[in-house]
Amino acid sequence: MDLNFTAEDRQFREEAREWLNANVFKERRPHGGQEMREYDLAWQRTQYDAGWAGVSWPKEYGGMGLGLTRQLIWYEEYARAHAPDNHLCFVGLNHGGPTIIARGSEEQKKEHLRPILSGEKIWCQGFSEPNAGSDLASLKTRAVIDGDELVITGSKIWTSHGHLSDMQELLVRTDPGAPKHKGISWVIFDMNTPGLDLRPIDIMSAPNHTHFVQCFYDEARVPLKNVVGDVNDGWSVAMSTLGFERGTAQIKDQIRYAFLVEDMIKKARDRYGAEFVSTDEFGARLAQLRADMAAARAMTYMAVSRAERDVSPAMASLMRAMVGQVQQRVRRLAFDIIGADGLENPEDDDWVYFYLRSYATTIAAGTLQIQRNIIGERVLGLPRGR
Amino acid sequence: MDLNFTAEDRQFREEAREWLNANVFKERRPHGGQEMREYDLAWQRTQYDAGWAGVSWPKEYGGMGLGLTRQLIWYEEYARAHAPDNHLCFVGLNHGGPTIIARGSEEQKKEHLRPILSGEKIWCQGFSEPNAGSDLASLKTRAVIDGDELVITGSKIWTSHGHLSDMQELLVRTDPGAPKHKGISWVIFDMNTPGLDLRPIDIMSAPNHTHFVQCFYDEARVPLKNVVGDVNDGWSVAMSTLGFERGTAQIKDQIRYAFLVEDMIKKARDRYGAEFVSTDEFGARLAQLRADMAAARAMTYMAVSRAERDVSPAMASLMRAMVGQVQQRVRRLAFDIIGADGLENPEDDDWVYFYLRSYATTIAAGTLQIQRNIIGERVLGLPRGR
Amino acid sequence: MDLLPSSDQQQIVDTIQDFLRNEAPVDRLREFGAIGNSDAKLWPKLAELGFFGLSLPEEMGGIGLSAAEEMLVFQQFGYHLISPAIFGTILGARVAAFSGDAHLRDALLSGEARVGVANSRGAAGGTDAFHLFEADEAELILLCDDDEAALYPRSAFTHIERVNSTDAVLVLERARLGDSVEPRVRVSKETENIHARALMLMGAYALGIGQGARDMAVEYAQVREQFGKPIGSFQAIKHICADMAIRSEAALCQASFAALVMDDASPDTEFHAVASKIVACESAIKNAADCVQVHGAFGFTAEANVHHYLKRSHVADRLFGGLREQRRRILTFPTPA
Amino acid sequence: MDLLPSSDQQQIVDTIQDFLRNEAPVDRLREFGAIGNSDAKLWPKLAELGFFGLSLPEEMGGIGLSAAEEMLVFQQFGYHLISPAIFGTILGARVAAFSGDAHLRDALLSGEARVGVANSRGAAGGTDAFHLFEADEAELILLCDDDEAALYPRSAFTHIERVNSTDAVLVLERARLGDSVEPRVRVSKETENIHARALMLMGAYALGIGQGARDMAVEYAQVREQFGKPIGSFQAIKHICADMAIRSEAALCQASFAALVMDDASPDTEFHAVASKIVACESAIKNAADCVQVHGAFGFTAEANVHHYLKRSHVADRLFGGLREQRRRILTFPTPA
Repeated sequence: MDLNFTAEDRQFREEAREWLNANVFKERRPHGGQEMREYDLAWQRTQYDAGWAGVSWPKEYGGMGLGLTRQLIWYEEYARAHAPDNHLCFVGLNHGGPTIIARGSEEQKKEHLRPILSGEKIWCQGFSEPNAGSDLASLKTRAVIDGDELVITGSKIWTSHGHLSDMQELLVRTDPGAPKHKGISWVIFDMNTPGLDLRPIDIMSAPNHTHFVQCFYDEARVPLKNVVGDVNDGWSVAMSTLGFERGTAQIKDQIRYAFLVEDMIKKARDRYGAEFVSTDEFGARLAQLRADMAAARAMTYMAVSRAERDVSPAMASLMRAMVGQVQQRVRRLAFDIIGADGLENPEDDDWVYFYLRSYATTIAAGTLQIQRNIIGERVLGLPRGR
Repeated sequence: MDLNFTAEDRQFREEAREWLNANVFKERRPHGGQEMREYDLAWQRTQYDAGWAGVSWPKEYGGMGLGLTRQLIWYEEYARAHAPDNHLCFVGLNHGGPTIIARGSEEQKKEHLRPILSGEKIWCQGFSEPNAGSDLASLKTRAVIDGDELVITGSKIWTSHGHLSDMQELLVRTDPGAPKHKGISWVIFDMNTPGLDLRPIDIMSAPNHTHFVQCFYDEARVPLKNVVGDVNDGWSVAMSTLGFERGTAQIKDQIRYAFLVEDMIKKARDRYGAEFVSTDEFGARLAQLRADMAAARAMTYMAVSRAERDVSPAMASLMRAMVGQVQQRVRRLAFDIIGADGLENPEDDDWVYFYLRSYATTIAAGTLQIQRNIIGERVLGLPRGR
Repeated sequence: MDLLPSSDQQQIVDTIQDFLRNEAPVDRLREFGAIGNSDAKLWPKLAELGFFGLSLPEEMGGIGLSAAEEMLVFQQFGYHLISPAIFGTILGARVAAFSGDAHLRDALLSGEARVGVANSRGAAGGTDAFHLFEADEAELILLCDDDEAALYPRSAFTHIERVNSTDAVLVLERARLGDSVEPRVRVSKETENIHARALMLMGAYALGIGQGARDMAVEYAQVREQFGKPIGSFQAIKHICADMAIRSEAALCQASFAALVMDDASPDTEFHAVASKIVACESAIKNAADCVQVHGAFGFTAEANVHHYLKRSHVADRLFGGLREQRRRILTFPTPA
Repeated sequence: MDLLPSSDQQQIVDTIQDFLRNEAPVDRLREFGAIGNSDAKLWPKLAELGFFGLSLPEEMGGIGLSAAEEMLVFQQFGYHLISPAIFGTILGARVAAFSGDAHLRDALLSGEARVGVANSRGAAGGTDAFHLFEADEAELILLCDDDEAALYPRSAFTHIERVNSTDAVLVLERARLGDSVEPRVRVSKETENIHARALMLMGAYALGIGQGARDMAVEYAQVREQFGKPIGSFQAIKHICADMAIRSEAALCQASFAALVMDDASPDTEFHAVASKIVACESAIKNAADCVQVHGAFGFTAEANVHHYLKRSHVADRLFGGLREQRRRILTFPTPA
């Protein structure tokens, strides 16, 4: 057990902090639309141009090739500098890119990696289907090989920002006869391909900004060379990136939420006056969240410590389940503290917006119920019940 | 919808109140042992001698034969007068007796009913088995017919106060070949029968007072005439009393708990001073419980209203699940309010004792998990999952 | 003693249920633009059916029924997410009636006048700061607190500013009540406790919201399949639904009891009205949140109706004073009988 | 940066774990009479193995290891429900060491002297009212608060009165601290913050209790069958166990972090110690309660060991100040780094 950083690590921290403080965008990130795309790309470009992009990417692909500790330092400073969360670049940087790095051909690497890192292309995900949510492997979107092309027909749903994306990591069924995990392929899909139709899906926190799209593929044609890994081996390709992001990026969220709790303490004192104390119902919840956010951050450090020693990734479900629930409690308390003003959802304040968004934290990336199954079965060794 | 009572009902209430106020035992009920048995029998005898026993029993069997509304009034006044809860008489009055009334022979009625009502005999239950808790029907205690006797071998567990009881309502398997609900018989068992051995089981709230016993039957012989209903028809006999107690007695608990919350408000004010307000964390919980206890009481009235109209008994699970949880929250808050003094469990104060006891409220008479299954499947119509 | 509706009462429930199912299906809220006050087009029909004067004495132009019937009807308003302007109109008619202004009363009972609802912004803005709900086209605005209930002309408010409503189908404004303005009509608590009635009816409305969310979740759990089975067959989902049912049952029973106690003119009327609002708003908020979770990603979209229940549950919670205020209030009452 | 034990640290964990598994199985608590202070018979052996001076500098007669090792060991003390007198003895040795009383220090490090623990009765009894834990045969009693840590002779306390302990295996007394009595030794917060260490170690101890309850529940869920299957295969039970695991993970991570921050002499030491106590005590109480529920009626008896975890979790929560006090405390610290 050790909290210490080497002199080189501390030096790196100084440099990161200095650069971030000087360069972080001061403008508020738009909640949707092309403005949001431009904002996110510009910020990614800013990082790339200064040599601060791809902290977890190997150097040979233009990344910084940092070890886990340095990544952690980077994200800590990132959060402390209030750097924006560039959600639109997330899939490219953390799923699509890393998958190509791990399993792509030289040609695929050459073509697709740099545009992700340099803030030219936005990637989205095409995994979930209308009838395969928690049960991802039962996906049905078909791809038939026709010469040197795949012909894709079917539908994907819950594609965040699909309407603002250039490329998609797409899972399709190439062998309908095989067992459900076997006949799947992982495909690089260009969002300008004819035969793709998008249906926007708004979310409840900003009903006038499209967040998800549903994708309809009607005999959309993709070159066979866009399959990453082998045809029918897509499940293993998809799983290969699960371990890529080893929890270092989560630290930014923990630090941000810890800041938010501090803001809330201030706001509660402003609002409820000097007589506001820890024994107040809000005070008790704030105190509890101060403790819980400390623990959430420590859990992230633990996740990184485990990753360094290659401990079972199922253990990460413990952190995800806890953090998702705590974040929801933080947002709910923020919403409660503002009292009657929670009935307003102003454009220039995010408290209500993010309260509503927080309902996603126990749904996205595996519902809390699925997380609990994983913990029960893979961490605790309880028998499967299905 | 109607809250009104008839003039006759109001008259009945007056009489009940007057008698209870004059006769309720003032001494604290002992937490265990022969003192407790004597206390409970004496209080039952007191009621019987004055003609106030068996509010829900038909007149022909010595009861008062009251309708549901009068029963409700009786129990309301009972709670308001702080009358003691005579737990030891509960099984006889609410399970054993009513089962004999519903399904027993004339001889059985003649022999067994009056001693229950008059406070002469204590009954206990012999239903649960070590390997059949929630899954009651999988019970294994065998009874073989030998001439005009049943020869019983096996074991029952979670028999409350078995060591203080005279008689037992006992479920045994008389046909091991039949489907699990079919080969069961309901038997009147005398606790003095040779071949019965008791193992005391203490409970955590009073580790030095036996509460449960485990019963071991080693070829214990019971006259065949002690079978109630037909041999092998015991499951239907057991189910016939489920509906007998239509929720009227629960009103006493709701009223008692509502009183307790009032006491807690007083105690919190004494302890935390004049500055103690509703926005205090304890104040918020007290306020919430004041509202929840009001609802719990209203749920009991609703249960009685439904019983009057013969609405599905599954609906009663809603009340039971809610009330069990609220009672647990009340006791936990009481335990929290006393702060460091919760580390003491004094003989002359029940707050800690009942806090620990409250863990039973989500276990006894069907765990909360089983209640939720019943609600999901029988009230909401969701599909069974096993 | 009977907490269940009589057959006459059940008939009223069936009537309003049929009417709202046809005229105001929750799907209507999906169409942006056709929002909020559009429910006002239902008012004349509801008025004609007698729902606006249900609990007013006949000599005041009402139907002469009791708080119990009114509770049952507001439960249906909540279930169908009818605009909270309904509180302004129906309680407004009551204010007019008890203040003795028969002309205004009859105008309101006819459903032609519109009445918005003012809600204190509390700690946020000082004593004169309000939110106005559904008041942009309203002639009058209901303001109801512990002391009195009053109808103000819209012109009594100043600094009116339209703001984005969290419940986006409702029209929301910030406003201040002008200095020394007088209401058009007012009724003191001693004459008629309209505030207690507002809390009781908000309990009924919130009860309906929670029941709507419960039914939506149960229906989805029955049809949505994962791993080859309806998700409602998994205990993880089944038990969420069971908890929703338990909360709705508690809210239903307390709402019924609160209405009966009010009809009885019991000194515990306010206590039970507050208890009902507390229990019912909790059932509405928690059921709506659970309904999101049962729906998964779909529940998080603006396409499912779930979010309307969630947002409306918060409106119900904060109208006439939020949970913090109701908790303060409930501790002030003496021990109920 | 590494929150996992090094191999040296793991060896210490293995040593104490083996020792306690053999010498202090939780089953020992089932025998009435053989209670509480009977753990004191372990003290000389633990002392000999070096566990009493683990984190004291070598020049003070200790082993010279850090707070991290001490945290890991107290986690095991909690897991095996070792008498909280262990806090009196180990922290008492620290008080003696930092006050410069080498003679007393060595007596305590040898494990032969007994030290009870005083805990304020708070709002109940005024500032001089205490509970004494495991102090009936103790020569000294540890009293530790925000300002200082001190060892008092038992004779400094008056009005000593034996009371029934909720955690019945512990010896509990009420007492008052005499007027103007002086402790045998004292250490101010500025010299050495023993109070922060007590909170940090109580977090570790409570973490262990919660892990013990979790493991007990998981084990039972694997073997107990109902409806023809192990109950752990039902989501209703599986998800309770998962929640226990989540809580224990949070408590483990924060306890580890709090120990490291303390070794770092960071200004956030107290903040993280308090956070650890809050999170760990919650994990202990909730896991113990869930463990009762998983065990059903059996869990409610005095035969299952579950109740020992439940009761001890409340002792851990209330020693050195309960949740209410810790919440007050945590809001007083500046924003941690």
